Amino acid sequence: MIFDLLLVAALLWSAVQALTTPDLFRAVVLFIIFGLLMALAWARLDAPDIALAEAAIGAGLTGALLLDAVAHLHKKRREQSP
Amino acid sequence: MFDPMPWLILSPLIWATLAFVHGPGRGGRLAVACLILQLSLAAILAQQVIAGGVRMYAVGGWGAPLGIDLMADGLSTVMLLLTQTIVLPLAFYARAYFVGHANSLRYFWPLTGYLLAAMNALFLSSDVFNIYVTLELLGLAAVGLVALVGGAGPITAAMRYLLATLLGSSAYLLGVALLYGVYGSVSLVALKPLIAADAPATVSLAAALMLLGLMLKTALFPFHFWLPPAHGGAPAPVSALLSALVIKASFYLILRLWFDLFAPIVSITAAQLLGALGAGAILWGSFLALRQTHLKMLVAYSTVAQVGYLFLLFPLATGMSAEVAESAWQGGVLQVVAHGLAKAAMFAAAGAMITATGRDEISGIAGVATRIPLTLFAFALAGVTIMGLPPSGGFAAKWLLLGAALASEQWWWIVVMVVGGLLSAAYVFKVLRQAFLPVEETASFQLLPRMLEWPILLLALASLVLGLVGIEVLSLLGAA
Amino acid sequence: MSSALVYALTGAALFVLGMAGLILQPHLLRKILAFNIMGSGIFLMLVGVAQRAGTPDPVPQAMVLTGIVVAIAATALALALARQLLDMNGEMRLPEEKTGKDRLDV
Amino acid sequence: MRTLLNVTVLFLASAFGLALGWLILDLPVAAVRLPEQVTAQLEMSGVVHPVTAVLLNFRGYDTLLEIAVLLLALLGILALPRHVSDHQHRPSSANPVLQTLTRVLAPLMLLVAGYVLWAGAHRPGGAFQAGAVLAGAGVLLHLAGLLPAWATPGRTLRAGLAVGLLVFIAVAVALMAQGTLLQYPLSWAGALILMIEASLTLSLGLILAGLYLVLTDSGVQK
Repeated sequence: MIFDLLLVAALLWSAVQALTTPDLFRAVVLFIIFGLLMALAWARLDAPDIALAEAAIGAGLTGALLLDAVAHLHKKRREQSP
Repeated sequence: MFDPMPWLILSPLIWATLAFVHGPGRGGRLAVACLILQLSLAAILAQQVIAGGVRMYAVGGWGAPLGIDLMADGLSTVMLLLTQTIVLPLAFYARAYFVGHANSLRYFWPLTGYLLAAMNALFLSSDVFNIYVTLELLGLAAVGLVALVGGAGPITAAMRYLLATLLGSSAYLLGVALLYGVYGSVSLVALKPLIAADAPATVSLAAALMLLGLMLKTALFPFHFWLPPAHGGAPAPVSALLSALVIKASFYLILRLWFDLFAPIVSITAAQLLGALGAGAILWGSFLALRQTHLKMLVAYSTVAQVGYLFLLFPLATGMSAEVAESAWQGGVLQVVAHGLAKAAMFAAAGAMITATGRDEISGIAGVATRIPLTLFAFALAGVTIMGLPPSGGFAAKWLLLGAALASEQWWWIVVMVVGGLLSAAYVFKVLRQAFLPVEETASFQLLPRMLEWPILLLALASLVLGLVGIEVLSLLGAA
Repeated sequence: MSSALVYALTGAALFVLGMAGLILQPHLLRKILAFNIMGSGIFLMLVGVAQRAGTPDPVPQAMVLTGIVVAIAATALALALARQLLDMNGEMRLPEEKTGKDRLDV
Repeated sequence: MRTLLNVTVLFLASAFGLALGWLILDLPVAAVRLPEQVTAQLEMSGVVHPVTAVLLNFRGYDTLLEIAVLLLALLGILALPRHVSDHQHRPSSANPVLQTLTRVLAPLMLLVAGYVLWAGAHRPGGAFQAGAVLAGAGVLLHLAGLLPAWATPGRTLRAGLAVGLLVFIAVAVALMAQGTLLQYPLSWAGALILMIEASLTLSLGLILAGLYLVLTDSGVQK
């Protein structure tokens, strides 16, 4: 139960941080951490299938797509203001 | 006995996927062939429902609540027939419209196929989670279609539409999660008696979430902000599909939930609130339609207004005598059908006028009356339904709604309907007047292929004839 | 209170956080992040509430797997549109949300 | 104006969250017990793992539509008009160590995907997880500069993207000849589900990788 409460606190903290931190890159990294914590939560909920899918798709692929978008954004910024 | 229900879902899934693999040429021909087939399937299903009442189909043979059931009653059959009837002429129209835009056409067919599969699956589903999946399929297909031709305007509209539709389906899904939590099932058939027996407060919250999400997807005032740019900015065949059918799919679900699943817990206050939002939509949408300078934006705001009439159904049919409720219910469904046919014709006609003149402002369509009289005639016929003049389907629908309002002594809805009718007459005549103005000598004019004109006339005529054969449609509705 | 219910409550909080972020944050990437957090919240609610007695329930678990796939599909489409907007307008925002200097984003 | 909106939304959202939390603390016992029904019918489903049984058999129709959603998203992205840069986009940072590593890892991931797929019948795993592993291999190959981003998929690739959905539909239709849609005969259920899952894995891998490979090079060039 204590582990669950800690995990829940970490989940909420990473979600709030991902939504409010000023730096976009940091926000995406926090979102990936959030995804991995979600995978842990699924494991705690006796849902190993979702844990696998969440880690691979929710954190992994979504994270990769978001990181790529941030990189694209930064590239555009540099082009606009050399 | 042959059962058309699974085929109505499989056919568009199959042709959409094959159209993606094979490319636009063969894909387009396959699509048209399958659409003709689907229209006959829907007709067969209608006959079966009239003869034998509600039909169920247990996918996988398990049956609810373990498996997923398909269900066809009068209402879903009307929606299925309407959908196939509108899409077939629009398919011919789209082939002519996208000539010379190979890349758009390459993806138009698969996206339209999935859109159609989503709608047919939605109308046939009797499982709230399965409906969520069809809603997402529908939303993503619609967004893909809006963004099809690109450009800053449509892409922005598509993005806004996507965010709105995702917020809507998320609210719906949370409602489904709560329902599963309370009752342990997501089947409409299993849930209905359970809700009637005992509904804790959580169920009311679930109902509010699901209805709000669907209202956002139906673009009911004040959630209409995403609709005009999306419907006005999309290519004309897409605008026609979206305005005529896609928003009706989520409205159909609202009807299904309100009068079926949540019937034991809905209140007259909530119904009056929905009616008030509908009245707001009629007045505000018509007013803004009148102020538009671009043809397709005018037609799009007209959709915002016409959606309002649909929601007048709730205060007129909730908690009233059976006779009044019957009349309101018939009027509401007839309005869905009439507006679907008329708005498909109107958007298609607007697209044809824009193609012919090369300009999308209302001021640019001068001379249309002499150059493409057939298209303008179709636009005017559709306008008759939108205004609600006899003998159109729109008249029959609004007459039934007026009758229900009179019988239940809710005169305020009558005022709204009359004012809305006058405003819609004003914006339809604003277009017609401009079309009859003489052409400037310098204006260039493109000749239209026949297939860009005749399907429109067909749709407009259907919306008019509906006023005469409305009884047939309503008898199908009563069969269940 | 079972631990499944703790997760369900967390799900409710995540849904609210995500919804507020989706509506209030003007930057499209943040809206997309918020949508995903909101989705995770719904999934936690679905499974957490269903398993509140402590026994695993494969039905909502399968539904969540479906939901995760739908969410990545929506996310990818949203990112594609956001990137097009960036290339055309130089910004990842909807035009009506361009004002507001007090916003948190780069 | 903006601040007012913020405060209103935050207030409403927290009020809603509190109501939601309070309500779910006080739920009655569910009237329908689906887990028991799943356990009771598990033997008839052709697989041993309950989640796979729900996903591919009891609620297989959901999964069929869900594959369509995923394919549709990729289609929607491909449909956006874009001018892909002429040179094949490869990350410049591809270093030899990463490349060598990838050459070893990619076949390994293929094996893992095969195992996860096969294991899905008995324990956690299945087409989705296996497809995600495949997609991961694809992304890794791209990052190592060994796989170019996609411009427009050719016909073979399109067929590969669609094969999962098409096989699923074909099985569903074939089964209709002797019963209803997606009703597996008991003796064949396991084999048919594995066949669907195998083709799904391929398509899911391609589609998920495609989401990344199309997006990563989708700039509108002026």
